Amino acid sequence: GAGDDSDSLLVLAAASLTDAFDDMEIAFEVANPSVDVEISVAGSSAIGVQIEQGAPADVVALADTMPMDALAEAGLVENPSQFATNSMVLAVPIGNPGKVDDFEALSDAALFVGVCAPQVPCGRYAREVLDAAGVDASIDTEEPDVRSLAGKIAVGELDAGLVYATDVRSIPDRLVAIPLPDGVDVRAEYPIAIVSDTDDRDGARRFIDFVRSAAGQAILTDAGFGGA
Amino acid sequence: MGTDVAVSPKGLSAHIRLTRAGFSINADLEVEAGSTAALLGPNGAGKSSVLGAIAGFLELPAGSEISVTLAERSLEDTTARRWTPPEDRNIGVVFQEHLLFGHMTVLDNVAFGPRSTGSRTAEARRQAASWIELLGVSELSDRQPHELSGGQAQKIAIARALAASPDALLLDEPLAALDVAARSEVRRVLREQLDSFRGPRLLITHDPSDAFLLADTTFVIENGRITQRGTPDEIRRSPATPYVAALAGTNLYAGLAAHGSVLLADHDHTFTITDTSMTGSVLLTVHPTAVSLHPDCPSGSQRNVWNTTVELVEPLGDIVRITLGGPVPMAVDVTPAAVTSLGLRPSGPVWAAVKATEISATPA
Amino acid sequence: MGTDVAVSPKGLSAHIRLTRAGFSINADLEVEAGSTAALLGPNGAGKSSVLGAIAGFLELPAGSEISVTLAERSLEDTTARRWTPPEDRNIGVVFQEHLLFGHMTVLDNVAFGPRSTGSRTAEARRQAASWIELLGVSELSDRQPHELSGGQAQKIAIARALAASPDALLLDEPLAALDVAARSEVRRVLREQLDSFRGPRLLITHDPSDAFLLADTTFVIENGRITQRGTPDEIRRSPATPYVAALAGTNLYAGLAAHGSVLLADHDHTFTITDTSMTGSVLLTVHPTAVSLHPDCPSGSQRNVWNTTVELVEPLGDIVRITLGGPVPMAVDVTPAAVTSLGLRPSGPVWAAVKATEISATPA
Amino acid sequence: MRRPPAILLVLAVIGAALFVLPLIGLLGVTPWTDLGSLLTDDVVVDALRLSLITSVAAALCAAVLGVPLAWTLSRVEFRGRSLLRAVVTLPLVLPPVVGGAALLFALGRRGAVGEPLANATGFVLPFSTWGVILANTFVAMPFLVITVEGALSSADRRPEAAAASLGASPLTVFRRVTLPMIAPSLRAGIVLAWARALGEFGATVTFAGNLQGRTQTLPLAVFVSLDANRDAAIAISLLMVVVSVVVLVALRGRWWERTSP
Amino acid sequence: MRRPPAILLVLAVIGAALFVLPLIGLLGVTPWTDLGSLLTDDVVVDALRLSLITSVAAALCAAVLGVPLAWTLSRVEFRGRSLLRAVVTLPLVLPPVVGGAALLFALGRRGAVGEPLANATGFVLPFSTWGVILANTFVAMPFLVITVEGALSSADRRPEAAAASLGASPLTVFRRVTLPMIAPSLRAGIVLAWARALGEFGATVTFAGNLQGRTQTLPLAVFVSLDANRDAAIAISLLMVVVSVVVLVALRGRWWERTSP
Ligand SMILES: Nc1ncnc2c1ncn2[C@@H]1O[C@H](COP(=O)(O)OP(=O)(O)OP(=O)(O)O)[C@@H](O)[C@H]1O
Ligand SMILES: Nc1ncnc2c1ncn2[C@@H]1O[C@H](COP(=O)(O)OP(=O)(O)OP(=O)(O)O)[C@@H](O)[C@H]1O
Ligand SMILES: [Mg+2]
Ligand SMILES: [Mg+2]
Repeated sequence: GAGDDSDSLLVLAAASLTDAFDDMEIAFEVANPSVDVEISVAGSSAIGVQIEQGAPADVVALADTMPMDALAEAGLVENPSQFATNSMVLAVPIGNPGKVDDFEALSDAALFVGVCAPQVPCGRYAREVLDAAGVDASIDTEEPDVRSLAGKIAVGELDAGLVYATDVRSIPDRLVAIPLPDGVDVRAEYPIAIVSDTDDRDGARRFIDFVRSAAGQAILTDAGFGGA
Repeated sequence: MGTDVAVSPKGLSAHIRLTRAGFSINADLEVEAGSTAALLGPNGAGKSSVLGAIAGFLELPAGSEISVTLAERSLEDTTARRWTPPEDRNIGVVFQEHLLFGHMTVLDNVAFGPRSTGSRTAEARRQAASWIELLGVSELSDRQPHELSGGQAQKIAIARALAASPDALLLDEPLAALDVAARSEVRRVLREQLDSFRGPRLLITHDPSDAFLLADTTFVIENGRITQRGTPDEIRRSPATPYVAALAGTNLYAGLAAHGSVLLADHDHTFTITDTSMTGSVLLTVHPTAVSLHPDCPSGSQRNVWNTTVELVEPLGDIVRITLGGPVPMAVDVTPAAVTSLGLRPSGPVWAAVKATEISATPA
Repeated sequence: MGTDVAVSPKGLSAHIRLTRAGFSINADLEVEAGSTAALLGPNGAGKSSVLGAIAGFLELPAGSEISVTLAERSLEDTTARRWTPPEDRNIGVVFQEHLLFGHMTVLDNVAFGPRSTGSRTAEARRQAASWIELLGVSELSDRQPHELSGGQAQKIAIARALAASPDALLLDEPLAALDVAARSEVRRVLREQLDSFRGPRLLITHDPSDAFLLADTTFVIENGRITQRGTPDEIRRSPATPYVAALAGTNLYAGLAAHGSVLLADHDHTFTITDTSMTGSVLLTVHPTAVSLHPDCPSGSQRNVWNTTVELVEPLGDIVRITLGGPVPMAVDVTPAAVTSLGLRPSGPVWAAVKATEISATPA
Repeated sequence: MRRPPAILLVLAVIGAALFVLPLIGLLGVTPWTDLGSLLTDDVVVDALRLSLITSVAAALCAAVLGVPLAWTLSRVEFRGRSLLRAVVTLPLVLPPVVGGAALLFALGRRGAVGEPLANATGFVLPFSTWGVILANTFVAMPFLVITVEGALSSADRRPEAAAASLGASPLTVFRRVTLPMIAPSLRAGIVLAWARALGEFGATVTFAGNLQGRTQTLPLAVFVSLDANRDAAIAISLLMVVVSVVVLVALRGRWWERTSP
Repeated sequence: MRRPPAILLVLAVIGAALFVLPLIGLLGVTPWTDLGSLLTDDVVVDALRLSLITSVAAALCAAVLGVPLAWTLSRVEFRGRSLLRAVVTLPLVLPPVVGGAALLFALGRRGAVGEPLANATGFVLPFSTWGVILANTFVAMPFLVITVEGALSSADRRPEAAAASLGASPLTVFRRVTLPMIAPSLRAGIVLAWARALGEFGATVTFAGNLQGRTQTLPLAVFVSLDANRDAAIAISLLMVVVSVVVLVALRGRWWERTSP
């Protein structure tokens, strides 16, 4: 458990899981009244440092397999497994002020187009999407995280951008997804793992099982994630 | 009280009524162009406040009534809601605490006025250098103010005010920080400058020699009120308050006269005077040389004799000034020989005597 | 030069050698316990610096040599690398700019010393109140320092220093900011306090009357050097430098004597003296009353006659002091009648004459 | 009665606009109708309580440690003084996330100091309210140190000399003369440190995590709401603005106006 | 020759440890062997150049606009003065991301002022270097305003009166007397603003985005590297620390030490 409170289960979750894991917490606690789940969300990189520096956490859920593999290699987490996927979409603000009808429009220099930075997963995937579609996009910003990218599209600062399906789902009144061209299908994989140092291995196990259970998957699907 | 001074068109006239923090000032001043007025008063009498009101620095408390006119231009008139900012009054000020600009050299301090009124830097510096030379401190030109002694700083402050070629000059105790040698030297410079300066000059001081030596008119201010005005001579000859009398080197007492006796107002003592017809409030003047001192009770013609103690023995040039304690504080001048023969020393007992004819009485 | 003063075991002795920013100080002072020494000198002579060195405030430049001993305790000795911090020197200081603590009332300012040395607040306040009363300004107790006039502030600064019951007292021009009335009053209080104070007292001043009235010994400092030491009388009677002579109200000139003629060192003039045997460096003293002034070249027995201009006319009590300009600056005392009859005015021409017998010459 | 120079006023208005326009922008997108329900959510109430506690605690810690540090930097001569002075500005320059990571490297459970500390006492800073206070102190203290050091260095030293001559020990001089003399700057420094601590996000989330009721302060609550519940995020931001403006305006005259003549 | 009071030194050492320990922690995880290659990457070189340009530009903008604003707040009496004074601290309190969002609401392409501006002139602040400078100025200016206003409010007003009596207009008084008098605080304020602008991350990324060579400053480069290339992130953080320490130490004696006696 976290700190001195041994009944609670501390879950470190990537920021894009905020809403899904809020619901997850409630559902799990209903199912396991004796366990108090605490969710601490932060950027993937912050979670990585926290785990390395011995954060008193029990479960880690990230938005990318690479950092999780690194943690596993270092022996800091055990048995990472995929629990959700997310797909890339082309998002435009509601009303589509930039008149982006298809993927080719992304190469229009007059449009404001954003993607994630190549160093972060959604940027990696965005590049895969663009390569697959064969578009030489005129990029105005490479946002360090997908939330800030989705936010900029939502307020209309950007005319279009490549974000996750879950981002569009979480602000349906502001974002519209434009279908990707055929044959372009890039999926992000979300891994979850037990922290090696956990003092509640059983609780951690149970939480992960819950996430991967039908009930957990339903919550994730509801938030726009693809199944494991 | 005092003579009314008509002010010439080019002069300065100020009417100031204000109360702040329980201290109220009620003073009217007029200074003719080309003449120097001294504002003489004890510490805390309100001299600096009057200067602040004239120069436009004072934060005016509500209910103040100020009007200031200089060279026929009304600079301020609270009833007409007129107010001129300090920089447009063209009144030069030398401050009690010099207030040189710490981040400029002495030369640039003095050049500040000319530069502010439009001269170019080189020209302003040239003017400044000549003012500094006039005050005989050219070697200080390149120093920073914090490298000056108190007296040096004050000289530079005077040069700075003069260099701005103001219409009127206000000086707040400009000589207070100077040593005796520098003081008479700066006093000479000041007088030359004041004399060649065509506007009105107001000199604030608590030192009567400054007032008497440099001023054409003197205003005495006590506790926020002008208590006497006149030429230095008039003030010296007929002091109107004990403070002025002390300044003029004489003794003054207020009292109630009846049948040739005067019961002093502030002291538990009665003097005998010659004029038996006088009745009511009177002012008595006793010149310090008119009093004789004796080791024992003198048996002479003197009508006023009393026993007292010596408070202070001060050699003043060729005479020695003795200050007597109760019942009547009095300054007495004697010769150094008398001090020795009478064994006068602070706290020692002594008899004092003065003839009734030596006490001059005027109706108050 | 001057007499050597042996210092009693309880006294203060200070040896100061330092150079900063081109100005060097080289001064030895000794003050006996129970006596007051005055350190008298013109602006910028180094008086405040000497005080700073004794009190332990001065940032010492490299190469300084300081030793300070008080009541047989060596407070500082640069050769022995000994240094006592100011708070452990137990030296009371009254500063030239009063330096009251702006955030405390007057009462708490004065109570600061007793509190710092261990008294409890109530007791410290009680002591402070009695000191303030002694200086006659009880009504100021609850004010903030910025509500005081310059003179009031200085009185409180004196009370504050005395209330800390120091072993020695240093006063840096404590009367400079006071008006004439307050000055003689505070001077009296000071004298009482100085007299009842058992430790050594050092009074810094540029006002000779303070030095002569309050001090037992006087050190004259000019340009960082002690130029004369002695009792006020000795100094007045035989001034060793022109500065001291001017203070003592007389005229002093250095020169080279040969065959009854003295060529002045600092002025382009020669005086005739009676002693024809004197040769080499001499000091000449000319008393201001020994000089006579004339509208035209006087044809009399005087051996020294020269044409000059009037620089300054200053009434001093019953006489008038005339300051003459080049070739020999000289102070001359005349009667007011003479001023009128000779038409003496600044910048006016005049002839001066002095008999050879009236010029006293001593080997320098 | 004074006419302020026009050029200064024009520049001042532009400068003020830079602060006022974003505030107006924020007010323009504020969900006024839902404000009540958004702000009474217990996430917000917990975060507000925690934010007030930790920001005040951090401001006090910053004062207790920062004033002596400022005094030492200004009054004690030692080798490396200007290096230390520069290091004090570290939290200003370092992106807060990196600052939080650096704190973890030093004071985390595996940190150079944190590990021996945890082994000896069992006391773990990260993911505790103490950790929030530490992270807040870390980012807020430079403000106080720099403000106070500036005041100390430009203060008139002569009253301190006067106090010493009255027998006051250096500590007494510090307490009774130096501190009151720089009181306005000290107050300004504390207010600055408090405001910075109130808004602190990056170092806190990295060092102390983001746990409702324990380490989730208002800025962290804004962060978790940004995605899905933008209205809540804006409402909380507005709450922070209101809290700080209310505090600063209430302290007006006492903390901001000059107290000495 | 002075012995500083022990209690002050002890507290100062604890305070200093709070800054020194994280720095040591950071140095402990620095990839020393790869440092050269990590820092000569053209992403880093571009970011360094952009950071230096924008932080200096922001510090200058903050001075040009902030000094008149501080002067107005301290010297001109007007309604809402203490409210404005509180609003100036907004960027301190607001989490930078929210600050950036507020800037977007006001000055973004769709912002209240930004949209008309873009329609009229075609000039778009977000996603441009100008936007970075604006965001940096926004977060950095409070430091300058607060520092300078404190100095103005506690400054001796009498030299200003003396200058006015010499015929100097209010603007001349401001330029030639007031500004030089508060020069040490002004310098400190500029340095603070510069350091804050150098470390600025949240508002910049939110308002101006992140594009190498145009809007990607060092902190943004650090942030995007944190995930994939921690060593690079730490190397760049260290570079920022070194840049600011070098600048601050180099300016020592001129900017930090008191200049007037
Ligand atoms: N800022 C202030 N607030 C309230 N009272 C003040 C203030 N400044 C001065 N006073 C009071 O006003 C009175 C007049 O002060 P002012 O400075 O004008 O006297 P002064 O004649 O110049 O004295 P001094 O010769 O000592 O300089 C004094 O009683 C003083 O205590
Ligand atoms: N901080 C300083 N740095 C350099 N020189 C200084 C400094 N302070 C004073 N001086 C110079 O040292 C000399 C002695 O100054 P000091 O203040 O001791 O004189 P003083 O005798 O007290 O003069 P005053 O009667 O004007 O107060 C002067 O020439 C002055 O210009
Ligand atoms: Mg005055
Ligand atoms: Mg001095």
